[in-house]
Formats: sequence, C-alpha cells, structure tokens
Amino acid sequence: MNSLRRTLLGALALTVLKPFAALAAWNNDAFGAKSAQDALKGIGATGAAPSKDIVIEAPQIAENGAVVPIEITSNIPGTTSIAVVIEKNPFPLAGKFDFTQSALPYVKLNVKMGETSDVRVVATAAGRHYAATKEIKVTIGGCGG
Amino acid sequence: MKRLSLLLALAFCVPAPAQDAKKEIQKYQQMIADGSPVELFEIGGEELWKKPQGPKKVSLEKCDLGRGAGVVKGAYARLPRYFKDADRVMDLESRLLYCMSMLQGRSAEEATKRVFGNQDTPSEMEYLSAYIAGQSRGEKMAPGTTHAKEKEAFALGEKLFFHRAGPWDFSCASCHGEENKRIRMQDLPVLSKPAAARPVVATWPAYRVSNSQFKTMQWRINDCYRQMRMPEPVFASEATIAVNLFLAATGKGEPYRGPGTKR
Amino acid sequence: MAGPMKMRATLAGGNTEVRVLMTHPMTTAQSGQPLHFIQTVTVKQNGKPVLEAQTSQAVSRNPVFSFRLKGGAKGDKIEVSWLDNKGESNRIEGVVA
Amino acid sequence: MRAFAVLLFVPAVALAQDVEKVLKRDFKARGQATMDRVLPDALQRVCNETNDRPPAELAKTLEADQMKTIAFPAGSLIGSWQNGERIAQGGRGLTWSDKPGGPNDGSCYNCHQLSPKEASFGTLGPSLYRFGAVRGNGPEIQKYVYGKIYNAKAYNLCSQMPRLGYSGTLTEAQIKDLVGLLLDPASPVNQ
Repeated sequence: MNSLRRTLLGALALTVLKPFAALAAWNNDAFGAKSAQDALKGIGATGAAPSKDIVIEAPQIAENGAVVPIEITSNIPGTTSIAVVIEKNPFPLAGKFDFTQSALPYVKLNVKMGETSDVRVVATAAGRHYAATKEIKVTIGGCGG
Repeated sequence: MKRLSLLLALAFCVPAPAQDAKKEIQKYQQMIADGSPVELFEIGGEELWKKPQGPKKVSLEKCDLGRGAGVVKGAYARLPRYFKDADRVMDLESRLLYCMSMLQGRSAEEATKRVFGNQDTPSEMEYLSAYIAGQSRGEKMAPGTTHAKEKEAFALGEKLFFHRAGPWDFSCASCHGEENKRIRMQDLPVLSKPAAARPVVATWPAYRVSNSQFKTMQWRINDCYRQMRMPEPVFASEATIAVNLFLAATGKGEPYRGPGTKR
Repeated sequence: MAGPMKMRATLAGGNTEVRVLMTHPMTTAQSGQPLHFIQTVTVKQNGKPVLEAQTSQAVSRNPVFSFRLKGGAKGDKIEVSWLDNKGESNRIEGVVA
Repeated sequence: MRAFAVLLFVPAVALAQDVEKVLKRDFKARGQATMDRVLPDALQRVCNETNDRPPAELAKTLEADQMKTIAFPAGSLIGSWQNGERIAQGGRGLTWSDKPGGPNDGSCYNCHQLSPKEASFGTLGPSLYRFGAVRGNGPEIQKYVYGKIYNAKAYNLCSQMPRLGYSGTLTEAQIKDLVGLLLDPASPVNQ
C-alpha cells in the first residue's frame, strides 16, 4: 500500500526518495478507458496545464502505425510520472512511467497507432499535472522496404 | 500555351510540404532503427547456429560461409560468391542449405519446408540470417565479382532485373528504375545504380515493423515477384541468387550496418 | 517460456542510459488473437527499484525501451524485469559498461 | 538429399539471353499465379528487347493491336467516384496470395496523386490531381481515360502502367468508377 502514487498525493517531497515498496497493481480503470479524458481521470491526472517543458521527440509522419517511436523528456523539476496517451487509439492510455529520484523523467518507446492522432504526454510533478501534445500522421504504405 | 503550362505546373507541382514530409520520414526511419528489436533475432540465430540438428545431430558451427569452416565474422559481407566445393554461386541462404545438407545430413525438402516465418514463429533461416549478417557489421560489402560463374550470375541477375513479364508487365525496374520516385510514401531506390543500391544492400536482411518480422534477402526478392504478379521464385534458386548477386555487386563497398529496420 | 531479452547499460553525460529489448507478441484486443501484453516493467539499480512502468497493448511488438538513471558508475548492477497479463515474466541483469 | 543434389548440379547458364528458360526452371506456379505468366507476350518481348524504346513504326503497329483489345462501352463512362476512390486505394488482385476471382482493386495511389485528402501517394506515374478540372469531362476525355486504364499500352507501348482491364484485374464497371473519380466535377480529385 505504500505506493509511490499515494505518497505523492500527500505531496511529501522527501518521501519521493524512497524506492518503490512493491509493484503497484496495473491500473485497470485507466488502461481500460476508451477516451483520453477517462484515461487521465483513471490515473488522477486531470486538469493538466500546457507546458513547453515536456519535449516530445517523434516523427510527424509514421510510415507504419505498428511501430511509432516516441522519445519523451520532462524538464519540469521534480517530475515523478509521465503518461503517454494516444487520443484516437481504442484504448488511449499507452503507458505510465513512474520515476524515483534516481531516474531521470525520460523514456523512449515504440507504440502502435491505429490512425493519425494527437499524442498527449502528461507529466506529474509535486502533485500537479502538465501536458504537451504532438500530432503524428500515420500513412498507408506501398510495398517497399 | 505558355499560360496553360504554367497552370498545369501550378496544379500538378508537388506542394512544398513534400520536402518536410521526406525529412519527417527520414526521421521516422532513423528512430525506428535506433529503437529496433533486431538484436533479439541475432540472439535467436546464434542459438540455432550452435544447436545440434538433423540426422547427424551436429550444429552448423563448422559451416564454411566462405572464410573458412566456422568463420562467421565478416562472412555475410562477402556473399553471394562462388564456392568451389559446390561449384556454384551461393548467397547466404543457399549456402546455409548446403551446410544443412552436408554437415547435418538434412534433406533439401526438410530444410526448405518453412523458410519464411511469421510474427509468432520466425523461421530458422530468418534467425540464422540475423545472426550471421550481424557478424558483418562494419565490414565493407564485397560480394564475389571475379570468378567466371560470378560474372555469369551478375549478367543473369541484371537481365532478370530488367525483364518484364506477367499480367502487369512488370520488371524489377518498373519500380526501381527511375530516380526520385516512390510507391505511396516509400522512396524507390534505383537498384541498378551503385549510389542507390549501396545503402540497401548494407541494411538487408532486416526487421520490418509493418509486420514485426525479421526478413531475409530471399524473402525480399520473393515478395517483389509476388507483387509483380509473377509465379513464385523457387527458394535459393539460381535466378534468385543471380538477382541477389546483381544487387549486392552493384551496391558493393558500403560498410555493412544491418541487420536493418524497415517500415 | 519467454523469448530472449537484451539490455545495454552505458554511461552517457554522467548518467546511465539503459536500453532494453524484450521478446513479446504484445497482441491487441483488435488482432483477433488472445490479448497478451506486458503490463509492468521495473528497472532496478544495484538492487533498488528506480523506475516502474505500466504499459498497455499499444506498446509495439517486441518492445524496446530506453531509460535514463541519474549518475551511476561502471559496474553498477542494472536489472530490468517485466510481467504480462498472463502472469508470465522475464528479467535480465547486466552491469554498466 | 536427392532433391538437393539436383539443386546443386544444375549447369550454370552460359548466356544471360535465356532468361525465359531460367524463369521456367526457377519459378513455380502458386495460387492464381500460373506458370504461363513467365512467358512474355509479343509486346513484352519487344519492350524487353528494346529497353522500352521500340522503333516508332513498330510501336505504332503494336499500339494499334492493343487498341483493338479495348471494348468501349456505349453511353457515359463516368461511374461512381466514391466507388472509384475505394478502387484507387486498394491493391488487391492477381498475386499468388490474392483470392482468385477478386474482388480486385486498381492500386492507383501506389503510383499517382489523386484526391488531395490522401497524402500517401506514389510518384511513379504523373499526378492526376485536378485531372478533370483541367480537361473537362466530355466524351473524348472519358474515352481516353477509360481506354488508358483498360489498356495503357494502346497509348504508349512500353508504358509502365499495367493493362488493368486487359489483364482481367478490373471490370468494366470498376473502370467506369475510376473514370468518375478522375472526371466527375464532384470528385475530390477535382476540388
């Protein structure tokens, strides 16, 4: 029960130093949500303020939706969590990354996108939420390669 | 007349964003290469290389890929080439079949039963290609071009490359014959020209993200013929090796940086 | 049995860059195949969990992740493990080079 | 083992000229892609032998032969551009992995720009964006577009464009729908 998430809700900055006590249960509600809004509600990250300090490095055009590389850096001090939401996917929440103080708020991953969509990244720092968005176009391919 | 052609130019010219699109697609390709799972296939291939198989229950570790029995390092970069023991030109896949027969005692029928795998179960050829090609990283591509049979294979490959047939009248050059063309968004390298062939031969075999599968050069040629609406080329047949050698020799000199990652 | 994993941990700019590859089908509900995907990924530095991810079926097949850990030194022990929706798991350990 | 030996001791081709012999030996029928496909017809043979640059006289004669293969339907050739857009998008037909008997598509976007809404288009063929807006949609241009799609070789002997009607890829109704896509003023191509 001593999860990072709960500690953060209390905004007790010092306790962030503590490592994860146990693997938090997979967030069924958030990952099962069918809209970006519900997904963000599921992880308790609604009402995020737009921020230029979240850097989303991704191609504007993906040649194939099966693999869309995304690299995310949060330059917001004290970032403890980054959530990746693909608005038009059937289940928008793609991942949520929780960092202790020993990890940098950075992740690079490959995601699937069913169609052209905004990708929204929500970073959490000291209990407050910040968001940045990038549109990625998914194109139809020829036979090439 | 002048006005009409100007009008046509305006109507048909490629809009400026196309340049940006090209840059973004290059960025996509760079990023998928950086985040490629291709090494997982190399691990799987090394395991198969060392696994005793066939009636003789031996591994392929004594297989001579052209640089001596058991030498894997740099071997892929020197293929296809002429092999004296078999008295023919071989690419990686045909040479592996030869070793499977000679060393492991396996029949061609059994060894070629499942040469193209799928997402869930890649084929033995795919794993082995990943491992062996990966051992040529940084080595300059230098396929055989001097032996008489290598020259013959090159000439045949070139002929095949330009040969139009089938219900759609296609040759390889129908798609890969003109500069700065693309199918959908995919750039089409003019594979008969060194500048375009070099980066291609230096990055096959490859992991394809569109179907999350590792694919060999034999597969690449096979699938082109499928899309040309032709009958199926026999795996590791002389025709396929000839096309492969034609491409490899045209693109020689580039340091190998595969196995690649493609759309 | 889960397929191979591969990990590389290197020092870059004073921090530790961890790149990890996982063999996994990551099938989606839409694919017609049984839903099968990694749900959690944990990174440990010298035995201490430092990063925890929850993931969905939207992560591509054969996942590749890069993470960055603050500081670090050659020889640090890095461990990455995953657990999927069927209870299957795998882990890989290595040292910072 | 025996099969393998056969594979090994095939004599090397002395001259590359017998490409056809090699194709017959090294290819095999699969699905609807039968072996008769490796044999070039008269037109392909000429294009192969002349590197797609046939002598003008010969080209004219053979183009006229190809023109005779086109049966132009009577009346308006403008079908449904909505259907045409779907046919232009799709790429099914005639490969060994396609279902024999179709339905097939035109693979148009592989090589041509058409509707401005589709950003993923090929450039092997010319852009056809605003094709009808520039040329109108009278009977002559309808006939040209229909014929060109049915058998491109009737207009340019060694064109790289497949003979989509002649090869049995597209039906008469489908080609009309593609004519609609190109010429109907309401088609997105002409916006």
